[in-house]
Amino acid sequence: MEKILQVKDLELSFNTYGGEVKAIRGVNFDLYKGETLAIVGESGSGKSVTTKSIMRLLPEESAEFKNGEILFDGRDLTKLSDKEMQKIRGKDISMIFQDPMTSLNPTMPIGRQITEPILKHQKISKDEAKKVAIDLLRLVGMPKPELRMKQYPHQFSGGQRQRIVIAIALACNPQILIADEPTTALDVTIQAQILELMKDLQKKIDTSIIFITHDLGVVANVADRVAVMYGGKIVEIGTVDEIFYNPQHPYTWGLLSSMPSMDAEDAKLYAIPGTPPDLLDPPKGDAFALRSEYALKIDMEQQPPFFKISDTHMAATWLLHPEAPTVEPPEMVIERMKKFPGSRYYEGSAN
Amino acid sequence: MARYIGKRLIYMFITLALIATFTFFLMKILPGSPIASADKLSPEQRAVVEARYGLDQPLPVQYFDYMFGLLQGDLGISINQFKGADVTDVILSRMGPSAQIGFQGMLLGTVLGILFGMVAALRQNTWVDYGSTIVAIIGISIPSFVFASMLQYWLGLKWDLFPVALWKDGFMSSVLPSIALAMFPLATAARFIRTEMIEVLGSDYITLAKAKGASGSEIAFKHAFRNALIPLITVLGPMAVSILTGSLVVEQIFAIPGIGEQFVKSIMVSDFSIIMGTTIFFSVFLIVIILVVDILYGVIDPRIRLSGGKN
Amino acid sequence: MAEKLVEIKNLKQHFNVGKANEVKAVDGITFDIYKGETLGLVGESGCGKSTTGRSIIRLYDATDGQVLYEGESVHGKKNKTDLKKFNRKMQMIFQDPYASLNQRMKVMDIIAEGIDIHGLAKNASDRKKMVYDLLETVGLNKEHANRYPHEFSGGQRQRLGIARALAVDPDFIIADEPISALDVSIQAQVVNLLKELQEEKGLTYLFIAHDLSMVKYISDRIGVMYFGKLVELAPADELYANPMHPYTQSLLSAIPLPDPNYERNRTRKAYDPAVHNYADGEDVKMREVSPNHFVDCSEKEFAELQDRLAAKK
Amino acid sequence: MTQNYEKLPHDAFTRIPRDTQEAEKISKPSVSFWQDAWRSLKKNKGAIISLILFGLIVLMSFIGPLISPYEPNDQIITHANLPPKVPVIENLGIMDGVGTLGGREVDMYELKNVEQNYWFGTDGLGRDMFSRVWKGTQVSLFIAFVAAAIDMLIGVIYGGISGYFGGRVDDVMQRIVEILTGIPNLVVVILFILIMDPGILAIIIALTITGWTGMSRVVRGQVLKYKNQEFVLAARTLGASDTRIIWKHLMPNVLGVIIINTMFTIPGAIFFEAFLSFIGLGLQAPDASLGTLINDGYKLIQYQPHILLFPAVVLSLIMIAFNLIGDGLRDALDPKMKD
Repeated sequence: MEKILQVKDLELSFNTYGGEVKAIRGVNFDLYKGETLAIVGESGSGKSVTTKSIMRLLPEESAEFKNGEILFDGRDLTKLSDKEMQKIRGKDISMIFQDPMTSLNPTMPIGRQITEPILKHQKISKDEAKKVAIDLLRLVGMPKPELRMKQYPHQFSGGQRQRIVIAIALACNPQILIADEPTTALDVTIQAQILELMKDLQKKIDTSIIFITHDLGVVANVADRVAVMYGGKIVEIGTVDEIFYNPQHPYTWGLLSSMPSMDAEDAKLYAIPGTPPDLLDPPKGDAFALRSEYALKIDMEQQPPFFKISDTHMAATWLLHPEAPTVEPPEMVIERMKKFPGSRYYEGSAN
Repeated sequence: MARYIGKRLIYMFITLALIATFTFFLMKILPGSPIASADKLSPEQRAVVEARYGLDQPLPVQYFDYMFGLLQGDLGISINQFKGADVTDVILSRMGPSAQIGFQGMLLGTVLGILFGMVAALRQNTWVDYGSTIVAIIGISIPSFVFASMLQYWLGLKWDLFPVALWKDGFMSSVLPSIALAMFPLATAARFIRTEMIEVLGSDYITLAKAKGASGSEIAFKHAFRNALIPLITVLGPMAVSILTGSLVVEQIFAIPGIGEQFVKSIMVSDFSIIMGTTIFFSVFLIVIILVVDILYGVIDPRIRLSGGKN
Repeated sequence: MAEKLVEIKNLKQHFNVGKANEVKAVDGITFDIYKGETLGLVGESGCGKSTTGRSIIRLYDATDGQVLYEGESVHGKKNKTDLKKFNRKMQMIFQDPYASLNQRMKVMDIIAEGIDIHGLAKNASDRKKMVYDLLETVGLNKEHANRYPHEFSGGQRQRLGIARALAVDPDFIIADEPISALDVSIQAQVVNLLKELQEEKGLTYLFIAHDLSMVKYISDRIGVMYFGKLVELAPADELYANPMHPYTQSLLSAIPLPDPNYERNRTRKAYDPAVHNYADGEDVKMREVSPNHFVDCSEKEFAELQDRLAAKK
Repeated sequence: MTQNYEKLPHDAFTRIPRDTQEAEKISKPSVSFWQDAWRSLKKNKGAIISLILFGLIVLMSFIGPLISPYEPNDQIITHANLPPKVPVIENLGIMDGVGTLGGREVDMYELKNVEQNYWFGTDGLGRDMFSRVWKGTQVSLFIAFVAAAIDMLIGVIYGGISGYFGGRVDDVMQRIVEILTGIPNLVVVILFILIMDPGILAIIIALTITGWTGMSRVVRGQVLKYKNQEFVLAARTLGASDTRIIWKHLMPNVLGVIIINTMFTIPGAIFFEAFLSFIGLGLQAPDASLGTLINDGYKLIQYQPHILLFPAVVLSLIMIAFNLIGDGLRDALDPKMKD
């Protein structure tokens, strides 16, 4: 498969009054053509910052690339000038944000907000751009698009606004679409509609999607591959089945078993104690060790490297080191592993 | 929207009626007779003079006469200063210079203020920003009469760039008073626009505009400017008040034959009908400005225009 | 099931009554809450579930209807002692971990608020001890008592809110979306704590949320709300296994679960209120379709649902 | 990403127990809201310098008239219109007692045969400007502080009641405010001054008669914002009385905004007092405030600019200082608040 984006050893810090916040501490991943990569993690894990840094949308006064590169189309995005970056944004890479209520300009008709990137990146006339915009609105399922072009954002509901934002993002058929919690602010039924829409559109225009969310249900729904982030690092990355049915990192275990499953009965939820690390002063070793019941001595000293589980699956935990003791994952995780061929708990039929 | 404006107009009339009533009775309870030379007149002469100005009528009659006159735009007759002249005429004859410096001051102040505020917000924490902040603080802090005196002393007296005072050299005479009046609107607008711009620039839709590939100037002018500008309308009211207050002293300092200068003079000579007339004139002016500002806000902001009134 | 603790009878909560912008946030709902159970209340934003909770605890004066606590009416004119009695028996946990704690007060005083109001402590050292105990109950410790809310994380704050409610030793707690604002890994902390407390103290909960999987996990029975009305009320497992109201079906079909295989096969059902096609004057109300399973339906729909049930068997 | 493991000691892989209490620990020192606000205020150089400057001005307004050998109202006609003269500084070529007389620069002190030094010079009646300026500052500050305090008191009570009780009460109270704010306060002030005997009391009453509406609006807004916040609802579900909610929950939260607003009321009052005095409606001679001094000085601007200069500078400094302190407090107490 063709790699469309490569993030290598990315490190990024914010300079704040309190000191240097190490928001991203060495992130590596590739994005393949046409796939959806979900990045999950709790607030402060660095998932949003990672994608904003790809788009270079972080405040330049405070955000600073410390190391690494973001390769797109043979170029390192971290080194491009503002001008060059503007040509990529909205055309090759575009973005959808969390809150549809605030992500549209309240004093500009939505038609102009949609035609803006088209006129910016394509050499076509205003009238043609308007036609494209109307088509886009139709594509995202907006009834009577011609009439609605002249309306202002406050005349639309939350779900409709998110459709408009998606129309804007897709205006120039981008190669990469970054969706930063696009459904978090929506009700479940609207969320379901938006997710379906995104999957439909992806099939039509063959774009790659980076989908950020903290909702594992949404991940299971949209993702081809999943990267789990914690404390400014990716701790586990793999295909959606590998992450959900054969997770290896204790943090992934914790996440998966802290959610009740619809079928399993009253098993007690697994609660990860404590709170995420303060990235102003990140721990020396494994950032999750303090909250993990599987912590090893070495976790306090040294950050774990990535261990390969399959060609597509890697996890950064010392538990995968040959010397490490074998540990028993939480019960709910074992239940999941039983469904995964090749896992040590697999109970699949013998054939 | 129409209902809202109607409601506001009713309020406006209540307020004005209250002001007029209040003013009328205040004038009546003031110590001494409205006729300045009363002491020197014999009782007979006095009665004649009082009859001429309708002062011999019972109070309620005087009051209703006055209120009725007001409805027709009649502000009464000057007693001391311009014996027998119509107050409305006196005020109108003085409008020209006041309107000119007021308008010039307001225009200069808002335009420069918006400019300063914009630049400061776009170049946050640079010397441009600090410079404009200092100008704004000075503009808000230094009273107009101090500032006007300083302008007069240096630009007029010492360097002889503009006429020191009086209303003889057309536009040139209006320069210094306009600058003096402009300071407060300038400072207010600059501070206001700066905070608004910074807030707007941090909003999600600006990030989305960036994500569309919009350049810095497109973001500033196409997206941020309008959104930052709309709320500025809300401080136009206080600015107009400052212009009015300022005109009292600035016209005084530069000896400009405007309404403010006239007002101060009539206070000195206790010409009650002129004081009353000007008071009501000022009130109407401010109340209308505030009303216009509110309506304008609704017209300019699509969120209010299309949903038909706030709340 | 055991005795009724709270009875909600035809509760209505309208805002801006008589004005053009009148909102019927809660429009005539009736249900009971039994002693020791957890009743979940779900629905989408604006359906009136939070308003219901707030009306029950008297934060709003109900427009119409009744709330009975152990048979006694909660609303209406009350003298101070009666009010205080209700205030001790009924407590609330709030949604926003940031707005629900007064930033200007120390944790000690926040938690002790109920103790102070009801004069539950004999003296200062008794008060202190009670606060320390409460902190321990919610998994914090006495060092936290001298701190201010802004120094805590979201999950910790939510536990402080629980401690504050527990301070007056209530029997019934309304939890108004207590986990919505928390990260996944933190939600479990709070939910587990609530469950433990229920076991220890025999508490009764009204658990309001929009996260259906969490509601199912914690609740014994679940009520589904749609635009100010209760449309379905059933035991938790029954509701999930056998949703009857089309809105409930739509809602359940929309929830994504953390299970890729399930997700690949899930099909969403849309809900269109027009499907009911109610005639004018048709009597639409809660009817018990199967034991303990209530559905908001017309006489005709009721018959259909029962036919369908019979067919299944 | 490589799989070649470096050699690690075997015991590095022993499991360690998890310390749950450790995970709940808060390492940062405990800071209250006010401590935090004070800290950020201290970082604001403009505000701190202004605070010090203002302190000095207050100090001088009390000891200034005392350290000057002349009473503020003593007239020594032979010493009229002397320019400022300060020992030591006079050697720099400024404040050296030199003034213009008939187009020539002469040492006025030599000319009039004056032995003493007048630091700020004298006015046309031979009164010592130094003691007059500080005395005037005292009067101006007094008027401003009293007016601001009254504004605050009325505004907080009115706005608080209106916001807290809401409903019908709020409706009626807001209609009244709406009409009051419709009346230009310039007009009210002038009318009030006209009917009362000019003096400190008249000015204070005139300033406060409509001045409190600003504070009441702000307080009402804040009370409305806070009274439906969950922490207040929580207190209500616990059975807290209105008094308790107002004093324990609302006041501490609204206090910041009250302070900020007062900080901006004071310079407004100072300005208005000076303005009234300037148009002749303020204090009557021989009493002096900064406004009357500026008015006197303005008449002589061409010949005796120093009479205008000193009160104008002090007035401007007070205004600037207050605005900067207000800005600093706003940033420290309520970073999100605007206008």
